[in-house]
Parts: sequence; C-alpha cells; structure tokens
Amino acid sequence: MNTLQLCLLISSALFCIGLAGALSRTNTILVLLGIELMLNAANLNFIAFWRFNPAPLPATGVIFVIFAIAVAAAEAAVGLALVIAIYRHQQNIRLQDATRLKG
Amino acid sequence: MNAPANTNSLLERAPVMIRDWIIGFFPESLRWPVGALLAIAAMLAVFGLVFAFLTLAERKLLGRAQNRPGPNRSGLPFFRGTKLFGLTQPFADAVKMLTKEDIVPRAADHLLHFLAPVLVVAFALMTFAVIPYGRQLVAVDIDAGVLYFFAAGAATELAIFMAGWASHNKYSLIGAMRALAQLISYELPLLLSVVPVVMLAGTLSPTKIVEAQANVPGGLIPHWHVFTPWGAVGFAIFMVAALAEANRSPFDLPEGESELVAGHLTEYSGFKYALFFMAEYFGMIGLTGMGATLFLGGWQAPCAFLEFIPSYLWFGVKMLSLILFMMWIRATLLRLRIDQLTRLAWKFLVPLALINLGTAAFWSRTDSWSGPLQFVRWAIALALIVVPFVVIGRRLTAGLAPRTYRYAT
Amino acid sequence: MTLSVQHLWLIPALPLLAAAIGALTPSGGRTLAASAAIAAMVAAFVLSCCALVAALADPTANLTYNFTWFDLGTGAVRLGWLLNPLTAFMCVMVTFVGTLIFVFSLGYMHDDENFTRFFCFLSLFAAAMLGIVVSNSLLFLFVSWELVGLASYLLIGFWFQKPEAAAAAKKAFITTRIGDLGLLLGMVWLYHARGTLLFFDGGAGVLEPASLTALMVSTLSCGLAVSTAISLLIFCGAVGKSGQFPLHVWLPDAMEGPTPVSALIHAATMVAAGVFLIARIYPLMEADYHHHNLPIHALTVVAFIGAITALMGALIAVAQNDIKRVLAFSTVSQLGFMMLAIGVGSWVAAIFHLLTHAFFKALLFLGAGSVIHAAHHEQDMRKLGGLSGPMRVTFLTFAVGMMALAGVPFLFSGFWSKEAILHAAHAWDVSHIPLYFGLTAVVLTAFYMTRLVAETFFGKPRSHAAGLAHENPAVMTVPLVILAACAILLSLLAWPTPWLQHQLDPQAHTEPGGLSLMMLSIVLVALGLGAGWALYGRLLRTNASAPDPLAAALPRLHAFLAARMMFDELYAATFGRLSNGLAALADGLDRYVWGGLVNLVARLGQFGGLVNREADEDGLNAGFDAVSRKVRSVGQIYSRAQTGETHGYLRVIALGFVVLVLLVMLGGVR
Amino acid sequence: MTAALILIALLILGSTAVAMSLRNLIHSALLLVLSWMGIAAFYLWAGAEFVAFAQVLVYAGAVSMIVLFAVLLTRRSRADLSIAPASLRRAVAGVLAGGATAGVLTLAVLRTNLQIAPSAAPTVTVQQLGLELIGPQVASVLVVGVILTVALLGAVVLAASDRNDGKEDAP
Amino acid sequence: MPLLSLIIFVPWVGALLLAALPRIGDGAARVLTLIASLSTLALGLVALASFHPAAPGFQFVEQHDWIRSLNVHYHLGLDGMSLLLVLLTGIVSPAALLASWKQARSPRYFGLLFLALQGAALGVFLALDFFHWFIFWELSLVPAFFLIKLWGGPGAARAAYQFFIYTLAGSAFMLLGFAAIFAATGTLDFTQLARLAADGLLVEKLAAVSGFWPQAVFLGVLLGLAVKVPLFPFHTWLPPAYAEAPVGVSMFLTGVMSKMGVYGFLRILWPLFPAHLHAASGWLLCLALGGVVFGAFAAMRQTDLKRMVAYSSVNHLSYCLLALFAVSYSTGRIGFTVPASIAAFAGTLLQMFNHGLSAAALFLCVGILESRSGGRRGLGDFGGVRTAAPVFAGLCGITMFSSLGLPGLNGFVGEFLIFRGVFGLAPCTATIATLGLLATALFLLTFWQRVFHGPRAGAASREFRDVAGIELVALVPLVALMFLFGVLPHLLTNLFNPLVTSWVSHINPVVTTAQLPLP
Repeated sequence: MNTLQLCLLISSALFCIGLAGALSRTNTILVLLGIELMLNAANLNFIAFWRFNPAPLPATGVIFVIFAIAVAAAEAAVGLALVIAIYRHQQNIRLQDATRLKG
Repeated sequence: MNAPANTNSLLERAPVMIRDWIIGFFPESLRWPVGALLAIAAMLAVFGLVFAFLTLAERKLLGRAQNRPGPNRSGLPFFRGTKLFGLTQPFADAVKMLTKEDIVPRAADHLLHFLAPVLVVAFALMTFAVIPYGRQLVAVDIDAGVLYFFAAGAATELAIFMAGWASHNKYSLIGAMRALAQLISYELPLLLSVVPVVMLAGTLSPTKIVEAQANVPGGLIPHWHVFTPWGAVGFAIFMVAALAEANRSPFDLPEGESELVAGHLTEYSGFKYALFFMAEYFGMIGLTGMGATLFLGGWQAPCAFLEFIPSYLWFGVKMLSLILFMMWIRATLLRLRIDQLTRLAWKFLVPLALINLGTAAFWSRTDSWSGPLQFVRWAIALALIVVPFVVIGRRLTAGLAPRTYRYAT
Repeated sequence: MTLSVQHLWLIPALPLLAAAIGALTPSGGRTLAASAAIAAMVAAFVLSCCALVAALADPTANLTYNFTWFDLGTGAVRLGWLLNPLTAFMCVMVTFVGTLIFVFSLGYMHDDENFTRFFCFLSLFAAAMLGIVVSNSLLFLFVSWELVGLASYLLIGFWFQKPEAAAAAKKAFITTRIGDLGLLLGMVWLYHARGTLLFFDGGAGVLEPASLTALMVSTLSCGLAVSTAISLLIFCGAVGKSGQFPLHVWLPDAMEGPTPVSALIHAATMVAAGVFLIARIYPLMEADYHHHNLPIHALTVVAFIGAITALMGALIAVAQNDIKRVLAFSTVSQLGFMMLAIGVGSWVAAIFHLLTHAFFKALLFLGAGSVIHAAHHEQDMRKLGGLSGPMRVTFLTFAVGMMALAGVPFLFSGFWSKEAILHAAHAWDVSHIPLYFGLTAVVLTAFYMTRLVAETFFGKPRSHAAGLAHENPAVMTVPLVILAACAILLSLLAWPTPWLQHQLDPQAHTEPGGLSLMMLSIVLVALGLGAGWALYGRLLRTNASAPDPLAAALPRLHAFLAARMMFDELYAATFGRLSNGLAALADGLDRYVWGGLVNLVARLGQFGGLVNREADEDGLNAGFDAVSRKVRSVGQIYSRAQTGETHGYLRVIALGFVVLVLLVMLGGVR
Repeated sequence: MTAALILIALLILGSTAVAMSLRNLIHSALLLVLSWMGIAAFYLWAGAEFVAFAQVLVYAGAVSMIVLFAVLLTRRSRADLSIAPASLRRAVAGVLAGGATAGVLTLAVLRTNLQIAPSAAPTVTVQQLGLELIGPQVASVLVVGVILTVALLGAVVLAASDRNDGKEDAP
Repeated sequence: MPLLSLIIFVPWVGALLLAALPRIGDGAARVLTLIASLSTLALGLVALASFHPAAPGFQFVEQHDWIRSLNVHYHLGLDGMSLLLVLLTGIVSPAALLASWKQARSPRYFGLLFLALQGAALGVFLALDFFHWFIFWELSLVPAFFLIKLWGGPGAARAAYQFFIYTLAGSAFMLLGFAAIFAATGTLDFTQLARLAADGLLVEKLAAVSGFWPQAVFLGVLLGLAVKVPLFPFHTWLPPAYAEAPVGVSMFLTGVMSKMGVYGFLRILWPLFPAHLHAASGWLLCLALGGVVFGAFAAMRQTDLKRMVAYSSVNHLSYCLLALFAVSYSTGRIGFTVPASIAAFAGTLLQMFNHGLSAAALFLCVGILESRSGGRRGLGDFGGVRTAAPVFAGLCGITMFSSLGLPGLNGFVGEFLIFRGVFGLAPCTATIATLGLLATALFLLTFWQRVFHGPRAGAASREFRDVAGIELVALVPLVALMFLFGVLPHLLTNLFNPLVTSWVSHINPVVTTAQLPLP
C-alpha cells in the first residue's frame, strides 16, 4: 500500500461521496456539486499519477488538470444557469420533477 | 541580474542578518518553521503599525482636503497638554474597538457570522506572503507568486458573502451582493492588466519580475514597466481595479454610508467591525504592494547611483505613495452608481486591458528596434492605446449630456 | 448562203426567244407576241433553208459541234449540235409548217383572251421541237423531248377552264411520260455503257461503228444484246410520243386543244418526233440486224408495232364521228405506217412519208379548223354537212388533203410516200404480215376519208350552226392553199427521181420495179374510195341522229370501234386501278403499319409507365411502410426506458461501471 | 510526508461527506468550498503550485460564487428543505450505489501493483507549463478559450429572465 | 475573321437581340429577323467568293480546345457539300420568313425561334466535332417543336410531339453509338474518325471492346440519321409535322432540316462505316426504293396539299439515299464504275440543293393557296385558280414542273445524274425507281389539274387575290434560281466536283466475293 495507492483511494473515496451525494440529494444544485466533486476526484488522480510518475516532464498531468478545471468551471456555470432556468419554469428545483425530456 | 556593487551594504543586508541570527538558535529541523513564524511576526508587526498610522493619515488627509485639521485631540496618559497632532489617535481607536459591545443578531447564523471577519483578514494577510519587500526580503518565494496573490484576493469575496448572508438582514445581503458584483467585475481588469507584465517578464514570480525591472547601468530613466506605454496603461487600469477591489473611494458603494447603512457590515460591531476595517486596509496595502512590485519596479532604485539606499526603503516609499494617492482620490472623486461602475469595468477597462495586451505583444516583438525606430515604436504603441481609449470612451459617454459644473457662488 | 453547224443553235433559239417575249408581255400585248412568234418562225425557216443548203453540200457528212455543259468528276457532260440532211429536212419542214400554222392561228385564236399566252406556248413548242432535231446529244434531245411534252401539255390544256381539256392535257403528259421513262432508262444505260451520249463525237460517239460493235458484243444474261435492249427502251419513248400502239390513247383526247395546236402537234411535228428519234438512232437499232442468234431484233419489234398501230388507227377512225377524232386516228395510223417503214429497214421511206404527211395532215387539220371555226366550234360530222357550197376554198383544199392522204395515185405526194413504204415492206424478208396490215390500212384510210368529206361537205347542213357557216378570211384560207400546193408539189421529191432518197441515204441501193405492188395499191385505194362513196356519198345523211350505215351493218363491231377499242377503259381497269391500289397500299402502309408501329411503341411506353407506377405503389411503398411500422414499435419499447429521471440515469451508469470494473478485474483481462 | 496527506484527505473527505448530508444549502455549499480548498492543498502537497492556485482562484473564487448565487436565486419554495419520504428511499439507493462503486474502486486500486519512483516531489515551473501550453497544447488552449466564452454567453442567455420568456414556458 | 462561327452565331445573336427587346414593334421584329436571316446568305456568298473548290479537305477551319479532358474541340470546317447547304439555308430561310410575313401571330417570338432554328441548322452543316455537332443537331429540334406547336394548324400539338419524340428517339441511339465510339477511340472529331475508319482502325477498335459493338454503333448512328432524312419506314412523323407546321416553318423543315439527315449520311455514316454500309446496303436500297415508290404513291392519295408535298419531299430525299446506297452496294462488285458513282454523288448533292429550292417554293405556293382560302387546303377546296390568279398559276406551275424534274429546270439535272449513277451501279433498282418518277408526275399533275384548271370553284370562286408584294418577293427569286440552276448546273457542280471525285477515289474497291454483277 504505497502513497500513490493512498492518493488513489482518497480520490476514489471522494468520487464515491460525490456520486452518492448526486444520487441521493433531490436538490439539483447539490447534484451538480456532486458531479463537480467527481470531476475533482478525477483531477486528484491526475496529479497523483503525475506526482509519482518517473518522468515528471512534460507535465501532461498538470496541464490536463488545468484544462479540466477550466472546463469544469464552464460546466458549473452552464449547469447552474440551467438550474435557474428550470427553477423559473417549474418554480422548484427538484430534479425528479424535471422529467419533460422523457421518451 | 548582476548584483550591483553596493548590494552588500550593511543596511541592505541588515534584516536578513537578524533573521539568520535568530534562526541560528534553533535545531536544523525546526529552522524552517521558526523562520516562517519570524517572517509572520515581522510582517504582522510592521503592517499592524502601518495600518494604524494609515487610518490616522487618512483622517488627517481628508480633514485637510475638507479644510479642517483632522484628529488632533488624542494625547498620552501622562503627557497631558502636549500637541501630539493626533498621533496617538489610532491607539485610542483600537482601545475603543476592543471595548465596544459585540452585538450578534439572534436570527443570524452564528457560525458564519463569526467566521466571516476572520476569513476576510486571514485571506488579506495571506496575500502578503509573496510580495518582495526587499532584495531578499520575500516571505515565500514561490514560482506562481502573482497567481497565489490573486487566488487569495479572490477568496475574500467568499467571506464578504458569508458576512452578508450570515447577518440575516436584507440590507446586508443586498450590500454583499453589490460588493460581490463589484469585486467580480473588477477582478477581471485587475488580472488582465497584470497579464502584460507577466508576458514581458516571462515569469509569474514577483522577485523575478522585480529583477526584470533592474536598472540598466548608466541609464537615466528607471527601467520600470510603468515607463513603457503598455506599462503605463496597465498600471492605470491596475490602480482603478485595485481601488474597486479594496472598496475604496469612488467604488466604496457596498458600505456607502448614505444609502445602505454599512452594507454587509451593518450587523457587525465592536472588534468584528474593526477586523473588517483592518482587512480593508490590509487589502489596500497588499494591492499597492503588488502594484509597486509589478509596475514600479518593487524595491529597485530609480537609477543606478541611488542603489545605496536599501531596497526595502524604496519599496516602502513607493507603496506608501500609492496608498496616499488612493486616499487623495477618496478625498476628491464622487461615488459611482452600481450600473456606471459595472459598465466602466466591462465596457471600458476590460477592452482596454485586452488591447493593452496587444500593445505589449507588439512592444515585446519590436524589442530590437533602436535609434530613430524607438520613436516610431513609441508612437505606434501609444497610438494602439490612445485611439481605442478615445473611441471606447466616446462611445460609452455617447448618450450623456455634457458635464455642467455649478460652482457655489 | 450556208449556215455553219456552230450557229445551228440559232434555229431553236429564235422561237425560244419569242416564247420568252410572249411569256413576259402582259395579256394585252397581243400583236407583239404574235408578230414576235411569226417573225421568229420565218427567221428560223430561212436559217433552216441555209442549213439545208449546207447539209446537202455533202449529204454523207455529219457536221457536229460539241461543247461541255458541266464537268462531272474526271469527265464532263457534253452536248452538241448535229447537221446532216435529216436534220436539215426536218428543220425546214417544222419551220415551214409552223409558220403556216402560226399565220392560221392569228385568225383562229383572234377572239381568245389568252391570245398572247397561246403564241408563247406555240413558240415554246417550236423551239423544243427544233431542239430535238438539231441535237447531237441524246441528253439534249431528251431535254427538248420533255419540253415538247410540256408544250403539248400547255397547249392541249390551253382552254383549261374546260375540265375535259385539263384531263386530256394531264393524260397526254402522263402517257408520254411513261414512254419517256423508257427513253430515260435507255439513255442512262447508254450513258453508263458508253460513257457519253453524243451521237457523233469524232469516232467516240454513240452512233459511231466503234460503240455500235461494243454494244453489240456485250449481251445481257437473257441473251439479249445490249444494243437491242437500249434501242427497245428508246423505242418506248418514241411509242409514247408518237402515239404508237400501247400508248396512243392520249392522242385522240389531245384534240381538246385548239385546232392549230392539233395541227401543229398532232399532225406535223410532235408525233413525228418519235419517228425522227428512231430514224436518228437508226444505226443503233439496226446494229443487231445482222446477228442471227439473237432472240429478238429491235427492228422487227418496231415493224410489228408500226403495223398493228397502222391497222388499229385506221379501224377506229372508221367509226369516229368527230372530225378531229377521225383525223387524230388517221394520224395514228399514218405514224404506224412510218414506224412500219423503219421497222422494215427503210428509214428514208419513213422520213419521206413523215414529210408528206406533215403537209397534208396539217392541211386537213387546218381545214377542219376553219370548218369548226366557221361552224362555231361544232365538231360532230353528223351535225355538219352541206359546207362545200359556202366554204368553197376550204372544201377544195380539204379535198386535196383527203386525196393526198388516201393515196390517190400519181398527182399527190401521199401516194408516193405510201408506195415507198409498201415497197419496203414488200422487200422485208422477215415476214409479210406488216405488208398485209399496211394494205388493209390503205383501204380503210381511203374509206374513212371519203366518209369524212362526204359527211362534212356534201348534203344539207344538219344543224343551225352548220347552216350559218361561211368562208373564213384570207389569213386562214391562204395557208390552206399553200399547204394544198405543197401536198401536191412534194410528190416531186420521189417522182421523177428518188431525190430525197439520195440525199438522205446515198449508199442505200434501191431495187427497180415493183410495179405490180403499185398497181395493187392503186386498186385498193380505188376500192376504198368507192366503198366510202357508196356508203356515205350517195345516200346522204338527212339529220344528225340518222344511224350510220356501217353501224347498221356491223353494230357491235362499229360500237367497239367507236369506243376506240375500249383501250381507255382497259388501261383504267388495269393501270389505273393498279396505281390507285398501290397508292392506297402506300397510304395505308403509312397510316396503319408504320403509324400503327409508332402508336404501338407509344402505347408500350404508356403501359410501361403504368406497370412501373403500380409496381412502385404496391410492391415497394407498401413493403417499406410495413418495415418502418415495425421499427417504430420496437422503438417505442426501447423509449419507455427513457424515464426522464436524471437520477435513474446516473444510477444506471454507476451500476454499469461497477459491473464493468468487476468484469475487468475478475475476468482476468490483463 | 504521508501525515500531511492523510490530514488533507481527512479534511477533504470529511467536508464533502458532511456537505452532502447537510440540509442547509448554504452551509453545504461553503463546506464544499472548504473541500475544494482541501483539494488545492493536496495539489500543493503534490508539488503542482500553479494548479493549486488555479484551483483556488477558479473554484473558491468563481464557482463558489455561482453556486451561492444559484442557491440564493432558487430559495423561494420551502418544500425542498424538508426531506420528503420518497427522497429517503432515493438517499438509501444513492448511498448503496456509492458504496458499491467505492468497494469496487478500492478493490481495483489495491489489486493493481503500481510501482512508484521514490523521487522527491517533481517541481514544474510556470515557464515550463507556459511553454508546454503554448507549444504542443496551443490548440487545446484555444479550444478551452472558446468553450469558456461559449459557456459564459450560454449561461447569461439561459439565466437571463426577461419578462416574456416566462409566459412562453407556461404549460 | 472566324467566318464559320459568324455564319452560325449571327442568327443566334439576332435571336438574342429579339429576346432582349420586348417592346419592339411587329414590323421592326420582322425586319430584324429577316436581316439576321439574310446574313447567312451574305456570309455564305463571302465564303463562296474565297472558296477554292480544288483544295482538298476543309477550308476556313476553326479549331479551338473546348473540353480538354474529353478531348473535345470546337472544330468548324467547310467543304463543297457544307458550302452548298449553307447557301441553301441562306436562300430558303429568308424565303420562309417572307412567306410567313403576314401570318405569324407574334413575329418577335416567331423570329426568335426561327433564328435559333436556322443557327442550329447551320451549326449542323459546319460542325466537325461530334460533340457540338450533336448539340446543334438536337438544338434544331427545340425551336422547330415550338414553331410547329404554337403556330401550327389544328393538329399541330400532336404532330409536334410526334416529330420531336420520334427524332429525339432516333438521335438518342446515335448518341449511344458515338458514346461507344468515344469510349473505343477517345476522339469525337469526324476527320480523325474518318482517317481511323479509312485504314480500318475504327472497326478494329470497336470490335476490340466487344464483338457486336461495331454493328450496334453502325445501327445506332444509321437509325439516328435515318429518322431525320427520313428513310422510308421512319418517315411517318414527316407528313403530319410538315402539314401542321406554318408555311415558313414547313418551308424551312423541308428545305433544310431534311438535308441534315442526308448530310449526316454523307459526312458521318458513309466515311466512318463504309464496310458496314456496304453490308447493309442491300436492305437499305430496298428501303430507299420503298421511300421513292411508296412516298410518291402515298402522295397520290393525299387530299391535304401540304401532306402531299410532304410525301413528295420524302420521295425526293429517298432518291438521294438511293444513290448513296447504290454506290455503297456496288463497291467491290463488278458493276462498280468510277464515273457512275461520281454521277450518283453529284446527283445526290444536286438533288439535295434543288429539292430544297423546289420543295420550299412548292410549300410557299401551297401556303399562298391556304392563305387565300382561309386555312382550307384540301384538293377539292379550289378550282380554276389559273383564271383567278394567272401570275401565281405561272409561278406555281414552274415550281411544280421543277419538282417534277422537268429538264430545263433545276430538278432534272440532279435526278438525271442520280439515275445515271444508280442505273450504272444497280440497274433493277433504277428501273423500279422510275415508277417513283411516274407517280410524282401523276400526283403533281392531278394537283395542278384539280387546283388550277377547270372552272373557278371553291375558294377561287370568290375574290381570289393574285400573288403580289411580299409573296412575289419570296417566290420570284426561288423560281429564277430554278431556271438558273436548271440551265447552268455547273454553277453548283463546280463547287463539289473535286470533293465528289475525292470521295469516289477514296472508295478502295474492297472486292468481296464475286457477287451477281448487276442485280
């Protein structure tokens, strides 16, 4: 059980907490945040692997994380804008009510 | 950078020598934490005092600006009757703040209510870690110093939100929202004005940026960024954004006394209010320090032969001059409305900063021009900046009637 | 004053010029057209005389002048003019008779409003006829031949208002055209065989010995010599134009035209053209005469055709009541005689008879013309009668013509020329049938001529018009007198010495005597005259509707002959129906077979379109719809899975992930 | 070295776990901010300063603000505060799924033998990152730029509540 | 100076001008059309002036690359035959325009379509590359279709459609044929193809592709051309089309369009597929003979004057083909002689030209009759016209006799040469063909007798204007030309004599097995 595995464990724990949160909470914002957490868990993995990578340069892991953070931010922004739009439409943001897009 | 001859003058190396001396007493393993603690203690002490006397200086300056003397009544316990020109006023204030009752609204979210002032001050202080006060006088010399500085700055908004939300008061919440809007709006021009400096210096670490502005031997004009066309504009935008970030004068809408009582600070009193007040000043100090580092060459002397004055003094002079400049503006300019404020940010400063980025790029490419080409270079660079400035400026004020001044007769 | 062969073309050119003038002058310019025509004919006559003088200078020489009409490929199509005694005599005859007829027409056509047009056509005809005579190339001869046909068409159909005239003109043209096709084929075959159509071209000409032997040598698959085939084809043309046996039907109908036209065309010139043509190419016709292993000789055909025509013409003439029809059939008969003469080997006799016949037949026609003119266009003998008194000159000249035609001995030219023919027929060694036909024809000729004279001139006028008849003005009677004189004077050509024979065919030997034949013919003529007088002279017809004595005697035969031996009906029944049938076939073929085929294809196209649409509708679309319905139903099942519950989706993803990782881990996929 | 890691891990996992279970949205949001700070600390521990400060700047600075704004803007109905019975069942299902994934992941991590080079934390300077970004990764930088602009505009359009928009959506 | 392109495109430019001036008056439109149409005659004469017949090959050649990838060149050339046909078009089209001077409803559209038709026809005679030759060939159909349909008589629509689709179907096969040729040889240029065919390479290349291609291509091209001439069985579109078309158009159709088919035979089919034409010539002779005989006899049955003249033009054109097929039939046989085939070819070209004149004039006369009788043109509708209109009767008579083939007029020389050639090469067919001559004489004279002779009846009984003014201007030149070329045929023969001799010299006497010398 070396440090890398520890880091991986931490990130997978974080991932599962995010997943559990996303699945259990009805409030759309929290679901979004859960997803945000899962993304960060992935970033953790990247940095962990970069950290214990024999050839640290070129810092692909780091760059990937930078891009991941940027995209995650964009995703969060759009997600929450959607939430506001849903809220305006159905006056509450309970995810299970937003089922218009069904088959 | 080749160390100039007098870097080893006594005064110059004094603070470092003291520190090494103290560290010497501790075992190797503890040396690092002790060094850090020492730096923290030094900074707290210096900036604490600077904060105190800044409050006094501000009140004296406003006074003089409004043709009145300002605070000169406070005295020493034992020196009754001596004219201390209000020097002990800050200490009097401090005592007042500590002793006043600290009221917390019942419906408030106690945890957040308490946490807000703490976080504000904490984040403000964290920004001091990377500012290089002297040639080797920088607390933490990390590679992405500038980024750390702005990251910490960005965290303060969180605290303001907590303050606004926790006091469970409509006015405080609206005040917090306005403060946040202003802070977020001005964070962008602040960062964008810094980007050219980073581009030209080629690094995010403040120490290297200052070294990049070292004097060219024999050059009369100091080799600072401010003396380049893009540098000047960058510095101007930086100062305006800094004013807004620090909630100072023309942008001090959040706690505009006349309309919103004290904005998100209404429910605070006593020591928590003082903390907020202190955080504001620390924010101002931090911002002016970073401004000096980035644009005025940090601890660099204006020209080579002035090198004998120690670097940290130069830094001090520059920082204080900027602070006084801010106070001066507070005394003169009117407060901006929230929509004027955001329009100024988004429609004027951001475009200008982006164009400035372009000019800086042009400047860096045409480095090799020499002789008459220098003037051409300058002319083009200036044109690249002035023309958009005028065009965007005129478009912004297109709808407004010309300004009429009514002097009191 | 001689006319060199280069200028020979002037003879036909002058009348052609007159014709052009006539065509261009508006109908008002009557005198201009007439005078131009007559002047042209007189000038042509003078030139012909000069040409005669030049030709008679050396009777054996064939003076030719050839020129290129247009060059074709490496060779060239060449035409030319030929001057020899035959040409000269014919030119003189045509121009002299033509002039007289033109003068006569002045009077005859005086009150016709298309007067100028008439003279234009007459001049055109004369020019064409002269073109035939002077031509040295069968091609130019054919060209003039067709123009003669055209002129005869225009002249016969001159009174085009009358439908019968129009029909007659068309019939004439078509019948002669049939003949001309034969001539065309012969000419083309000759051209192909010899490469040229010139008669005499310095050795290379068609009628020169070299080509004759060449034509003789090459024989057809059916053994017929090429020269025989060609000459028979050319003879078809002659048959058509001269109204010989099978193609004579148009001649009687041609009487619809004005009488001067009949005189000019159907007495003197046009019909003679056929005989002249055969005379002209006589060497070709005769080429195969000396080869005995040939199935058929050209000349024998000519002889028999001539004999048959002669007899048939005479027989039909007997039963005709219209003066001009009688004369027409008499012409057919006399032409038969000429063909017979050529057939039996003596083309000189034929030409002699042609010349004499031209004069007295023209005289008879003009006489008939003046009678008709006087009797206000009454042509039926039965309605005439008693004209000898009022029309003294016409009667006398008509009588001279009748006697010359009948062959009253010694005094009249007709006798000598007929005698020469009979003599030649007698000398012919192939068979004597033509001789017997000839002799019977002589009798019949005498008979019907006396009938004609008796019915027309003697007795009382049997119709009001006949009653009013009175002698015609000088312009009509003078030509009659001149012609009558010529009819008598021409006997000089043969009587003291066979002068004409020497001029035309010097080398030909003429065996002496044959007196018994002459006596026999005199007896036959007398017999004919007597019979004619007996039947018609003594008991004169009292009224128009009185039955004809001959008809009373032999009713069916007479009716048959009156109906011109039913040839018209025969032809109508056979060729008429055949051509209509063929036309119907062609039109039907077009309308139903080919048109049908096209419509069939169109129907097929429509049917194809229909099938395509049906197949498309039922087969393809229906099938396609069924499949798409199936897909939609499957789709519905699957779509129920989409609940719209985001949590549900996330949960499924998580479980899926877990299962996947387990698989990877436990599955040992390394 | 690992002590710090464990400390950071506890901070992150603790704050997220509590955040996900709190009913008060604002508190859970702020706790999440704390967890993001923990993650930034982890990056610092791993030696990627730039990423850490970027994380702080982006998440603590911007995302938290949006989240809080979103929470504030959607607070009118009280319904969502009480945990409805149905959501209890969902919560159990959620936790079960999360647990299952956690078990599987830990199994996977433990089963794979990852060799690590015991070298010190690699340091990567901002200049190297800069050169890397402008060098081979320039395309992705531009793409990210575009994504961010589009997200910005999209968010504004979606969230902008002009009057007539409301009527259109009325069912 | 690109003379040939000018000849082709001036009419089209005229058409464009007409299209571009919508507000032009009727009179002006007619005059403009006439001028554009006369340009062809003028340019033709210019070409005639500087044309030296003896020079072998083509003159005034214009060759430009057009579609390099398909090896297609914009190749125009003029030799004796094309010059003859261009002059014919130059003479017939103004006459046609003059003929329809009064009638045409909207002269601008009529002029426009007519000029388009004339340009296309000229294009066909001058193009030497199949590509644009075929474009002109098809393009001539379109305006003809509209002219017949819009200005035609009562049954015009059906006739126009039949005409269009029938000809189009034919030329579709031809297109397929040439596509195959292009696939096999890679070139569409007639001169090159002719050279290939001369040394047997064309058939070889086609055979290389697959066994039956040479025959198929030959049949395709033959069908395309046969429909256009028209050869006997494919002529059913002609009578209704010519009958229903307005006077001017039927004049142009019979004067020029039918010549395209014969031109096609002489320019394309014969040089490219001599062997195949020889092989099929037995049958083709029968068909041409059928055309001659049945054409003439069918004419006898017609009561509609225009249909009668249409059948007469079928008959006359079949003569041309008769000559060509006779030559091709007899190549290699004992009967083959050079002067006969020269005469045949010369006869064909002359017949084409002369028939163009006489048929056009005949249609003009029928048109004049039709205009006087208020549209009725049955044989029985007239009577005694000669008394009512003597001048017209005279001119119509000359036209009738010229188309009859009376010597002294232009019809005779052509027919004589054809008969001279055909008799030499195939005597039996010549003899049967004379039936055609007879039948032509018959129906024409019947027409003349029923219409002109006899008492005044039908339309002639009422007021019947004699020919005057515009009609005279249209008719007299044609009649004058008939006389001119009748008497002086060398004006025409000099043009194509060397050409015809060269054609015949090219026939290499491929002596096939000894055939029956003369059928």
